[in-house]
Amino acid sequence: MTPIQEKLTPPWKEAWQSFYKNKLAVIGLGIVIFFIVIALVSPWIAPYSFKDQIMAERMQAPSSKHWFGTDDFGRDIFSRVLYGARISLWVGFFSVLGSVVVGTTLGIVAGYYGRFVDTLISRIFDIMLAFPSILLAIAVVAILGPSLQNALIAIAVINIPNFGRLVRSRVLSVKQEEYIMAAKAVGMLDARILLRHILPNSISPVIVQATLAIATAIIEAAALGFLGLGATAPTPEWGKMLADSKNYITNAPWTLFFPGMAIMLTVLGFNLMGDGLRDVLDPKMKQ
Amino acid sequence: MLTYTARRIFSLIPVLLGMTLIVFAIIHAIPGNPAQVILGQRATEQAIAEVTKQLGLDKPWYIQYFDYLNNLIHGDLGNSLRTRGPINEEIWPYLTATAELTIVAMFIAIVIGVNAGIISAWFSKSWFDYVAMVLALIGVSMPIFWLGLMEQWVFSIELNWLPTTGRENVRDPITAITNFYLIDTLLQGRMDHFITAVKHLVMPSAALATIPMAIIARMTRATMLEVMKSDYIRTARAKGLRMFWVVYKHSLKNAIIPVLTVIGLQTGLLLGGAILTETIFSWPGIGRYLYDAITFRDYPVIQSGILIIAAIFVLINLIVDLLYVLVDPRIKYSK
Amino acid sequence: MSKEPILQIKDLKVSFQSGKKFIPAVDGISFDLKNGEILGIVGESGSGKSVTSLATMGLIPSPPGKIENGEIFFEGKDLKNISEKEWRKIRGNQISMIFQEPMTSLNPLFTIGNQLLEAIRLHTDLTKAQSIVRSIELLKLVGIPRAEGILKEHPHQLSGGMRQRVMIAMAMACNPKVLIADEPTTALDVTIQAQILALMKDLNKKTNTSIILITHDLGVVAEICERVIVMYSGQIVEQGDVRKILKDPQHPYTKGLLKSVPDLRGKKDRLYSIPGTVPSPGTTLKGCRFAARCAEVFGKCREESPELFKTEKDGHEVRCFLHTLNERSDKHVGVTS
Amino acid sequence: SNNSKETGGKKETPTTSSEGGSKKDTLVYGRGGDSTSLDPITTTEGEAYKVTINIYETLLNYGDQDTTINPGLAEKVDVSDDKLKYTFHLRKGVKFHDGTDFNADAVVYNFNRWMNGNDEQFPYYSMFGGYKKDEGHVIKEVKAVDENTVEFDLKRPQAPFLKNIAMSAFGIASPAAIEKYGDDFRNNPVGTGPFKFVEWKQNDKIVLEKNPDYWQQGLPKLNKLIFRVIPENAARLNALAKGEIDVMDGLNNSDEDTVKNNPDLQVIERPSNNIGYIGLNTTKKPLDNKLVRQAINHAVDKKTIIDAFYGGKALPAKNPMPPSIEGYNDAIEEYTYDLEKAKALLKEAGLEKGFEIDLWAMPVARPYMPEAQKVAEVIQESLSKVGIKANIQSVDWATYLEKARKGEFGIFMLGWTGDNGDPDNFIYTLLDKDSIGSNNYAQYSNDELHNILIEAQTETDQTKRNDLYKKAQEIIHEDAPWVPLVHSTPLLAAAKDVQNYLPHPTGSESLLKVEFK
Amino acid sequence: MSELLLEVNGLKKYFPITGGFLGRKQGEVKAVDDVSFFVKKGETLGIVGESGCGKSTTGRLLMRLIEASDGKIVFEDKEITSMSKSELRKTRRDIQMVFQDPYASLNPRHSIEQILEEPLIVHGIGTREERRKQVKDMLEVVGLSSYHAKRYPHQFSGGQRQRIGIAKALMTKPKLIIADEPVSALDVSIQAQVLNLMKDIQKEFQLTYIFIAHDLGVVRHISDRVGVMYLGRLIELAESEELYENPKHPYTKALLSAVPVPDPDIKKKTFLIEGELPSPANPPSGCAFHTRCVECMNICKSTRPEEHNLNGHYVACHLFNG
Ligand SMILES: Nc1ncnc2c1ncn2[C@@H]1O[C@H](COP(=O)(O)OP(=O)(O)OP(=O)(O)O)[C@@H](O)[C@H]1O
Ligand SMILES: Nc1ncnc2c1ncn2[C@@H]1O[C@H](COP(=O)(O)OP(=O)(O)OP(=O)(O)O)[C@@H](O)[C@H]1O
Ligand SMILES: [Mg+2]
Ligand SMILES: [Mg+2]
Repeated sequence: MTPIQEKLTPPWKEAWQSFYKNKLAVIGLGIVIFFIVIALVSPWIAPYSFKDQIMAERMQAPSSKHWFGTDDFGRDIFSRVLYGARISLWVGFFSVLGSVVVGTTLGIVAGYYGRFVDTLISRIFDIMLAFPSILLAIAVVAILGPSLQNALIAIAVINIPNFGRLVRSRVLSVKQEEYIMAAKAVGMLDARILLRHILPNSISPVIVQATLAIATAIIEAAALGFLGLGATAPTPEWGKMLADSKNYITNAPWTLFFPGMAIMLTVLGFNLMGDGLRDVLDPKMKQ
Repeated sequence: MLTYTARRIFSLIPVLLGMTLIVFAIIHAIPGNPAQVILGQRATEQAIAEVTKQLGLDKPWYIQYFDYLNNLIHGDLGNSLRTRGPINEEIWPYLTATAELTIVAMFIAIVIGVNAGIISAWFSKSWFDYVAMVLALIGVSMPIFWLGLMEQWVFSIELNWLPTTGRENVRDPITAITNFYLIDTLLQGRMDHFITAVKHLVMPSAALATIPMAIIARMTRATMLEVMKSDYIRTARAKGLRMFWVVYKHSLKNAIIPVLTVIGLQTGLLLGGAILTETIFSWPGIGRYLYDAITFRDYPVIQSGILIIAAIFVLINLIVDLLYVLVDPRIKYSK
Repeated sequence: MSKEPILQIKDLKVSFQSGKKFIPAVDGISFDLKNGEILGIVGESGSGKSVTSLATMGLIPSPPGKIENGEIFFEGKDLKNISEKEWRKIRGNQISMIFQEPMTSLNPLFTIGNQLLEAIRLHTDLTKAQSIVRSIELLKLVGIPRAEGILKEHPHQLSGGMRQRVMIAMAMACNPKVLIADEPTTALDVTIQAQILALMKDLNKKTNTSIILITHDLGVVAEICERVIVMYSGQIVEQGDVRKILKDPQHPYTKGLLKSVPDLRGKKDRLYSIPGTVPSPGTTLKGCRFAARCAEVFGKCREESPELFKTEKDGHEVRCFLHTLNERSDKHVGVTS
Repeated sequence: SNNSKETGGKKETPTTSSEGGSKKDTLVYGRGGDSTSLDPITTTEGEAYKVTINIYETLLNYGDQDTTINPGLAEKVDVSDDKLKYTFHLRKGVKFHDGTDFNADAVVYNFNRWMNGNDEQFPYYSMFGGYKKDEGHVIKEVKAVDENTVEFDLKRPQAPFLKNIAMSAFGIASPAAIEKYGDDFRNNPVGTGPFKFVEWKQNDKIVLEKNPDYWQQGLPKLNKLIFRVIPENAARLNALAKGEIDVMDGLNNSDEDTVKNNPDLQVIERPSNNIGYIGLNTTKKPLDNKLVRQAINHAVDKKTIIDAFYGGKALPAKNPMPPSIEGYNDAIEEYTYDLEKAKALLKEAGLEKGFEIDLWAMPVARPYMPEAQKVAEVIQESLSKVGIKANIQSVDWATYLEKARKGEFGIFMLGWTGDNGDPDNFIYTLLDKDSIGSNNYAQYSNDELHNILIEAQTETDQTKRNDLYKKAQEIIHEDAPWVPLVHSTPLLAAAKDVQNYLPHPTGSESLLKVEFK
Repeated sequence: MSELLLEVNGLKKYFPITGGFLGRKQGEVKAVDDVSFFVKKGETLGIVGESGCGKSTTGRLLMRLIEASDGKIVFEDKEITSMSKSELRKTRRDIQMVFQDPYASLNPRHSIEQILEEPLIVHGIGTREERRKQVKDMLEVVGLSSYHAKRYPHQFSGGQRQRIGIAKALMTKPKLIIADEPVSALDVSIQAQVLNLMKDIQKEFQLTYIFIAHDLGVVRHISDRVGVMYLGRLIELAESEELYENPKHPYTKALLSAVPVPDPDIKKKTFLIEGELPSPANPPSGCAFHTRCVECMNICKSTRPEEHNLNGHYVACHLFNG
């Protein structure tokens, strides 16, 4: 055994190396970072305000002055798309965070304690999943009233069972692992086993799923926006921008094209990244 | 198998019951009084109070719920508040219209998705694999309402290849028998109508098929790759079996189980997700019907519509589960 | 005992892609399989036993695998450049293979009958009815009672031993000339293993099928093999008659291996253990691959890679410099434990 | 023959019935929503009347493009001096589609049916002050004098009585069919009109065909009439451009140029009979201060709104009813768009720092407010310039109306399309204190106004009435419970070969005379 | 030396087979069926048997990782089977386990240091520095270096992982170690290293082993006494020398004769037993082995044989009746 020769590679670094090998995933990460940066700096880089109406400049086709053209209020679409990144990422991230927190908690409880609690929680998940998600979201928004925040809540709600089930099944399978048996054999308390062993080993598919769910959440938010159940004016939410412009498809297609592309690219970025993460983090694929 | 099916159907009852309760709770939590909608902008306060009473909406919700359940048990979904028609009858054309759209979309998604997935896995890392998978990723990243609009713009307006909306040429209408126009037109031996029906189906079903197709392709590829690594595939090859049969017989049958799950889930999602497609393409389907019912506070319709969709969804997944048993003898449910 | 080689492997080198590099898993091995003999291949996990057998079947997964070099002759015919179609005629027909894992080597979704019939009808012109008769015959041959019933069953309804028998029946379906058995009994219990080994020996006698038996259990080798090849890190380190190798091993690795087996017959106080572990594939080492773990290592071992030296005794070969020294001296260094 | 451009490329077989050769005689009308009922009295919905006006006829008709009173099923009306007795002389020889005769009994049957109903069944009956059991009900009795004469006895004079009679909702249905179908009559309409009902596929299409026995010779011109539902405006326009439909309503103002530039299409303007307004809840702080309401009136830039979202077509409003209605007070001086004045008024009200408030925008498109959300954005922007921070809010339509009715809104957008062309239908309905809890969403209450309006209701001398209404408009202008925004001109589009399409201000018109070139 | 450390009496574990409507119990798997034995301080008791015969279940029952259906386990005069949870946790300090699969029994997300330190933390032993030192020491004991401490399980080979598994079991200085097939997954050359290590530390730490394996050679090598299990029952138990040289039970005889020996000269007495292991869910009546036994008598089919003690050589077979 030659001690010097073997390098120490911490797992995260290894993970990064194998993620880095996946070109598409890196592209995805690039896209995501790109949009995050845009979201952060949009107030400084946007050439115009996202809400100032200049009626004299309505519906102008893309030009050097307005790269993506202007909308029916004479607002610069490029600037609005930039600001829109904030909204979409914000909704995507926080709605998923909400579902992850609630879903994971329920999933762990169901998976670890089993029996009655499990049956109850699983049934609720079953029922929720049996509803078409967009209808459920519409219903939630209908109850709470349409606003960006409520759309976010609705999206979070409809995604809870996905995470719940995932975590539950992970917990159930991790529970069977020999190292959990080993942990019990050491005389560990349940709580410790749960927190130190089961949770960390159940979480990586959740991270993967969460990345992919952000993608879906962005689309869902846009869909709600499109149905008029999301962001309120003058918030430059991409889906709402589409909804506001859908009548201009023949005479001002740019008002639709760019927000649509922005949604697609962002979502694509998260999907690519999620795919890459899955390869790296999902232990099923490892070894 | 039979007992298993019976048992599964039996065990659906609590789910469906739970669903009715939740639907009930949700729609009663939604603010807005159907009486207001019925009476419209011209409503007076007394009129609204009166209508509310006539509709039985002033009773406590649990009484309403039991009334509803009671009717449900007798196979009666109630009457629409808006049209007064019995929902049992009213919902059928919507349901079949959506069913036709969904089935065609799902058919496209499965045929193309599964095969693309198989070929990608078979020739993994080939250019086909890369192209197909990047396309699939773009597919899942596509907001379908946007896709639908863009489709219309390109194929209907610019190229003038396909009709924009609807199910038929209203000037030369199709006579409904089953309300599945593809079937009806063939039954009537009207090839011209059949072609019209197909042309109307192309864009909405393509829009609707995009996401499930992409998901199925990805799933098929992933499970095929996994399966093709397995020992029994090696055994099959060691027998001297042609790769084609190795792939389409031995691998596919094994890979299809997770794909079936996805197909089941996606079909259910399509049913509900048709709202957007149906809006854009003016497809007289259940999604649109429900959406209108929600804006109209047509409680019985919302309730029954969601319940039916959910029941179909649950049923599809039951069928999927039963298919598992057919495909995989290891799943011994009847144990 | 002069039998003609039915299968000849010459200087086979197989690599697997890992990142940008190709890492050799089998690095230049050559051996003959004589007609009607049972040849054992032993070696530790990862030494390249399975890869060798897969290469013989033309089944190296590519990518990531690649046959970089070497020839395989079957009945004098070079298999290197034959088409996939010709390969299919050989696989399952002339050369058959059974695998280590009886639990996973049968397709779980098809009945035993289906899978067996498939094997038979691929290479023969038998009708379905005839194939069924043949399958039952085969199942009886491998000692399965109530063969008719089994045909309709699915793999999961059979125990491991039964499945392995089915695998053997399948492999024997077209009376292959060569049967490659890759650890056919590792997953089985000893009592079942004994049954399967007896069966294989029996088949070999009855049908004169040549068998390559891959295993890591020297006991199994002793039981049924005539000749044995010992592999280490993708190379053959010793090959020859089973008696010679088990009784008087020449290579320090073989010696160590033999000594580290806990013996049923008498209690040793301490087992001999070969220090260290097998070098992970791809580590480029100068000199002998076993040098780092060898108890008898000397200077040259770390500088040069030894050839496979033929000793004069009946085709026995050793890859060790000691051997060239030992030829003339009694300087044999004992292995200390 | 360009009668079918539907499925691009290949022409489909001509759809005309075999005799007429190639002349087009099927008209497809594309619209955004479906009817909810084809029994017009059971609904208040415009989409229903678009269809029923072709199936049923009323005793009296409006003019082709105005709300003057013309003969309908009744050839003549006699009015007693005390305005309490109306005698209708019915047209002879008219038959319902089911073959039964139209006569005085049928009229009596229909009116009795409605009068004895309730809100749920027949929501429009409020036009006559409620139902028979109600105190405010104006009709004492309807009786058949003879086969072709019907007499209406009123409890008290009602000025717009005849205008009400002409409303689509009061189309005369076949009593036999009502008896036959019972509750299902709404799906099986039978009237005397130019078109007969054929088929209704909900949310998809309603098919009507020519009534061959129609009493007016040579009419209708069309053989078949199909109403198709295409929810998205853009999709509907596409369908029109491709010839899938022949007429569409709900044309976006922004698409007007597209249509005009298309040689195959034409734009048709519907005469304005509506008001779109911003309501200012007079009971909510700080809107309870008249100065604040006036300030807001000065702060809204109607021209920009009209240019941007009404295609420049709408009329800026200064009164709560459109100028086409008798009694319109044109002397009123409108609150000009003047930010300085607005600021000054706010200052006077002690609110120079401005304030924050919710601005409720309608979630649906209405003829008077096709793009409410966008208009709200413009208003939001305008208000911000005088320091009022408006947050745009929205809920679904049902809740919106409910909240508005209950006075939960501060600033909100709404509007009204006239039912019968009478000023009462605007001013009393929308702004009288009696209407608080129903349509007086601004919760505006002014006793002086109330007295004037009540007087006008029973006053049957038209000039006197007009004066009363002019006075009323002055009071309203001063109190400014609204920002009257626009009187819009809803747009329709049609294929170039559609002729004689005369849109009616009430929003629904009979296609009796429409034909293809 | 002959002090009793552990005594097991009538131990049973029946797993219910659930299924059917509402998951009713439909039968049971008699994984361990009336097993009794004792373990003396400092010795190694080997348990062999074919797969599925209940070896692991027995091991787990001893630590009460699963609850016994019946029977008594006494460890140092304390009855494990009736302990409270907290007592049990304390006792687990003294009984540790080494698992078969070195890949699965270490949490892949924890570094070796964390893995080894954890038992100490759990039992509140030492300060952080002390614990870290102990980890380093223990790594040396099992033949690894302290620089390995920061690594993660997947960065080790199978043999090294099994050493870590052993180190982990040793951290709390237990008295008894239950090793469930600790070398089955390893290559022979590595297996020898681990077996030697286990022998060495047994001396060093005065450990008692219960060593479960299916490899008769390995068991013989390490055990003082050996028990043979068949279908949940302990059918023979004796001093290792005695058992291997003079097996009494027909099953043991068959088992021993089936093991291939790497010596081509040994002429095998062909003593193949026919058939496969019956299912524990549906064990044969009487003597569980009677279906495969060459010396089967009528009584074997009906009556379960008693355990006979022939001078410390226990055998459960009717051949030794009377
Ligand atoms: N598909 C593959 N991809 C990459 N590397 C492979 C593949 N198959 C085998 N190898 C590598 O080739 C080497 C030899 O593997 P092989 O399977 O021949 O070993 P073996 O001697 O059969 O071992 P075992 O006793 O564990 O079966 C190993 O290092 C393995 O990592
Ligand atoms: N949790 C469980 N639920 C139901 N049955 C079980 C459970 N655990 C074990 N069994 C059954 O109990 C029997 C004994 O299992 P055990 O794991 O003890 O066998 P073993 O001797 O350790 O086998 P191996 O050598 O394969 O590890 C088996 O038939 C097994 O299927
Ligand atoms: Mg191998
Ligand atoms: Mg075990």
